[in-house]
Amino acid sequence: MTEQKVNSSSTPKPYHSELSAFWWLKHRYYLLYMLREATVLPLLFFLGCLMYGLYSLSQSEQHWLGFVAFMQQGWVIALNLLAFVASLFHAKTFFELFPRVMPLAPAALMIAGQWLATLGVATVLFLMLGAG
Amino acid sequence: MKPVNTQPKRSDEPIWWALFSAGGVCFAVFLPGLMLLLGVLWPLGFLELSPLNYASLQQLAAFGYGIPALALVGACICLPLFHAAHRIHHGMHDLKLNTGLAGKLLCYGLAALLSATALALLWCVLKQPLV
Amino acid sequence: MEKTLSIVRYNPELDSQPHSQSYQVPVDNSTSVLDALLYIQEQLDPTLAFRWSCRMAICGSCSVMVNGIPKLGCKTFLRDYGDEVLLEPLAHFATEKDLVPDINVFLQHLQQVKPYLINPEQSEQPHKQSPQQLAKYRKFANCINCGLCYSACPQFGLNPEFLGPAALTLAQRYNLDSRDQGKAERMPELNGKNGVWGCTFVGFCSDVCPKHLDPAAAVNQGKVASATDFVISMFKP
Amino acid sequence: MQIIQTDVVIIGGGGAGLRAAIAAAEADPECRIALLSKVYPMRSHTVAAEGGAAAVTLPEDSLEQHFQDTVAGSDWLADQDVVDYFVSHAYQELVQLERWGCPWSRKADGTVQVRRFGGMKTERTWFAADKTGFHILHTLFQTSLKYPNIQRFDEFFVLDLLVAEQQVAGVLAMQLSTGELFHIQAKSVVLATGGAGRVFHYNTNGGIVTGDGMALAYRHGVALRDMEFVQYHPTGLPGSGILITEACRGESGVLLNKDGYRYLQDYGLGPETPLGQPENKCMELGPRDKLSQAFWHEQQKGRTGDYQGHAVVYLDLRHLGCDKLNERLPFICDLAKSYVNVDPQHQLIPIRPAVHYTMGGIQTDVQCHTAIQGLYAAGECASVGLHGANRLGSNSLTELLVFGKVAGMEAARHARQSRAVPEAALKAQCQEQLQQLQARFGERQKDTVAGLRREMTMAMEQGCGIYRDAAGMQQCLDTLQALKQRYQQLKVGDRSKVFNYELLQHYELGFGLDVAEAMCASALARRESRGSHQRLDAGMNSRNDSDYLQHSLASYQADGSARISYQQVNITKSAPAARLYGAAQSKEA
Ligand SMILES: Cc1cc2nc3c(=O)[nH]c(=O)nc-3n(C[C@H](O)[C@H](O)[C@H](O)COP(=O)(O)OP(=O)(O)OC[C@H]3O[C@@H](n4cnc5c(N)ncnc54)[C@H](O)[C@@H]3O)c2cc1C
Ligand code: SF4
Ligand code: F3S
Ligand code: FES
Repeated sequence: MTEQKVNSSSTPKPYHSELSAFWWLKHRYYLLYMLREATVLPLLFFLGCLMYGLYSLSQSEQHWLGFVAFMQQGWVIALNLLAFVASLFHAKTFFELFPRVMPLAPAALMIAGQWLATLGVATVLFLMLGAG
Repeated sequence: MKPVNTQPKRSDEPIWWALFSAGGVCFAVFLPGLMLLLGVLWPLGFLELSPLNYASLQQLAAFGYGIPALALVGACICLPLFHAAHRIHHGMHDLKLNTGLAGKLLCYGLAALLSATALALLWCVLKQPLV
Repeated sequence: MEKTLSIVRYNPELDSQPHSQSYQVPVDNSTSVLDALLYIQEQLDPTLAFRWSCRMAICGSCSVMVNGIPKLGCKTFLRDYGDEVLLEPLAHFATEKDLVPDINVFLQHLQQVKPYLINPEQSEQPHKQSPQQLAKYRKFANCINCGLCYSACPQFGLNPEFLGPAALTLAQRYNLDSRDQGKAERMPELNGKNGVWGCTFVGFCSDVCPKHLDPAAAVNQGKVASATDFVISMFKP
Repeated sequence: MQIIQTDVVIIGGGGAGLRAAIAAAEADPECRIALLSKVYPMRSHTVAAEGGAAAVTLPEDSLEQHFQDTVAGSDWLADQDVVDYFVSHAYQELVQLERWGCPWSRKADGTVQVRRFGGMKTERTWFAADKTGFHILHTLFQTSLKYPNIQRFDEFFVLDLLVAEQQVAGVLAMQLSTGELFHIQAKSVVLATGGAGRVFHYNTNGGIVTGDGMALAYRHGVALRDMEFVQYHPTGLPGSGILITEACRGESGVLLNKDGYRYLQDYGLGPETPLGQPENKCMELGPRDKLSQAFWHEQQKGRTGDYQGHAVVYLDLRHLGCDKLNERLPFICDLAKSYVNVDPQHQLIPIRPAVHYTMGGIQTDVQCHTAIQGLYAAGECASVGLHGANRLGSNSLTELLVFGKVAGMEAARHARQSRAVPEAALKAQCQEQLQQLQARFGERQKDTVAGLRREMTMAMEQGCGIYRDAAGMQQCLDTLQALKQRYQQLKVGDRSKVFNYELLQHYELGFGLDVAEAMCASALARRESRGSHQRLDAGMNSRNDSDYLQHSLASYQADGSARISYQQVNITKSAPAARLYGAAQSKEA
């Protein structure tokens, strides 16, 4: 059937308001969301460090020592500490989302399991690098 | 109500989302430990990281750790790069920076480029003659 | 006790911009936002426009922003707020008048996902469906179409063509129903950039949903389905 | 004024309206259907129904028994041919809904589960947790989206039916978002506008349940039938009237007075059944009228408790336990927590009777035809003759489906066969409505819409409550007539065209006053007690079959008042007998 047009009369106009680019400042929940998204910024810094390390490794011991010195600077440590904290925040949000996207087991169980994995990886790294 | 007729175009997002998700897992599972150790404890000298001197790293590379090293770079650098690219791409949309296709190309392109670089560097490390 | 309700008003015939107006209303510990609005309409100002009907949190009409958060007026109690409360029309929708949003876009999106059982089989008898099969989608079938999640979702605010949490949840509800065979017909809508891929898992939609049906989960389960569909399509000629 | 041409107009997007629209759309894919509703369809009050929908399902059950329960429940005022049609089509309709996707609750083997309900001898009530109406309405609404020949007009308020030469020709409606008038021409019109519970003060109904459709038909000369029968639901929340479903008692909830005593055993519903083992048609599973009346007696005896100034008794669900409450009655738990701050798992829910359902309505035959050609009615606004003097819980959701379908098919059939009334004949009517609309605006005086409405609802509560007497009803009638006078002077101050709710409520109040008067006048004329109509006057406190085994008909007179006449009840196989519940019925059986 051809739809009959219902002409909306022209006078009254609904009021549209545009979302401002700063909508995420309006509410704590949105701010946390933006923070979650922003965890990738310190992550990028850390990834840069890793690549720098890789690069110096491919060059010479000289370079490597340069890299070590770079990593020992206060601001670099501070940023990497931030990256670490961000990774934990990211992990928390990510682990909590996962069971909702793939409800394979009770959520609490899945969340605990994932934290265990993170802890496990850290421990292995620690044993490999720290205790060796 | 208007009848809906247009069949929307299939989005290529599944590719990026898959990379993003994989990267997110790595970011959450591998990176916290790595960041803590390499980024904080080691530079502060809290740990005696014996394998982390130039010689032993070279050693490791030489003795057939090629595949694990590849996996490590993939999990700790490449996938997280795509994870970050994805979030930045969407973050720009969230901030109403309408960068369109260019922004998308830039984000994922850069992630791809950097990933390739990381892999190339690894290749150089592995190919390096022992000193 | 009295509280002050500050209400954002807009009359398209007179105003070019919304403005707010304050009213004093008597409250006790069972006064809902809707009760207060009805008091204003009956006693103070009959021109105030807002929607309501069931006053028992099931018809989904009475959605408003209470201190910036989308809420059902009839299930939000003034006892939980301070002496001044701000009421605004639902965010991310156009405002027709006062607290009345234009939700046609929402209905359009619902319709777009083909929200009905698709199954060509004819029979005089009911399908069989085990309680487990029912449990798979039952939660997602509880949507009252209140639109709160659309007001909570910035992605809908940024892009009104994003199908949005409730519509995508409804699609998921039918896709998960053991009696349904229409998934293939529904997927194209979900696969587009305004389908499941418009969501960045802000997750506030689930927080405000008065029926706790976790639309964010449904939408993101839809992403898994869409990604699967993507892979399958690559193997199809 | 915009003119729209269509074949079938359906007024009402509730269960009955949607079912009718789908039936018409399926009956004739060429048929253009306009579905009008003053709220978005899924806001219709069908959404609030909790308990379930009845149809004979179990092998040990029979159509005969459903028939008997319904007829006895109606106190023999149901038309038995109608009941016959109803019980034999009920199952098929619930299955149809299942095949459209309704998430009915299931047994472990995957078959549909049925629960007990008041006044039903056997478990035959289908349910979807405790949100049956919600799921039915949304299933129907969503299914209706499939049909391209259904065009929706959401938030259109019908002001009048257009009738020429005893034939319906369309409707006049106002688009709420623009205030614009629409003349919608059609060959058939289906009224599915729901009940009129809001003419009473304490009720379980939504704000939109104002009796509009009944008044529309009534003013055009269609009789309103059995209007004196208004059902009080025994378990509403004090104050708001929000419903606590009968399914609570079906799941073995019990009623206690302030002394913790199961008082129903004192009112012919006993003996007391053991906790957790409810018996059909006994104690808490007696019919609604008896339960509400028992409350009234308890109140007279001073055995009711107090909740914020309201007399209450208590519903005890504590023995059901957490799991069962969550599975079967989650919505109830939520409502109790939100609106009276009670956790049913550990506390008693205060409850009191509240007006729930209008048994009477627009007179139709078993095919939903009214006295006007092309005009049909279905659902709570109609009196097809199913409920008589008292409706059994869970019969009306099924009624929406069974008779909604009939009305839709009949309307489509009629539209195919008949020709449109020439437009010229309707011009005058439209003009008159337009003038009436203009006349409503003016300076606000002392009276307000809300004020008059309150006086009306309180008068009805006092004069036409659970128990009635001549003096009370007469006073109520006088009040209503005085209110109608004042209504004539009542002006709408807001001239806004967009969502002018003051104007809308002005119309609704006018409709409500007419319906209330029909109710009161019918009640006053019925000098006996039957079903939900219970009189205290000497000589009228029992059933009187020799004079009143008849439907009442209220007809609109030129001066606006109601004239009462009577119509025979169609009795085919069940002769009037005593209505027995509790131990008495078991002996009988
Ligand atoms: C709280 C509650 C619980 C109930 N539980 C049960 C139960 O468990 N089992 C059972 O069998 N029954 C139950 N009932 C009864 C049953 O739900 C109702 O009788 C039934 O839903 C009425 O449906 P309807 O389609 O006739 O009307 P409604 O659903 O009320 O719809 C009326 C429609 O008409 C429209 N309308 C009205 N006036 C106008 C106008 N002037 N212009 C345009 N449109 C108009 C409205 O917008 C609406 O769409 C319950 C009732 C209540 C109140
Ligand atoms: S998903 Fe929840 S918030 Fe969104 S419309 Fe449905 S009930 Fe409302
Ligand atoms: S808030 Fe919006 S972005 Fe996704 S998770 Fe909910 S739909
Ligand atoms: S009035 Fe129905 S949900 Fe609030």
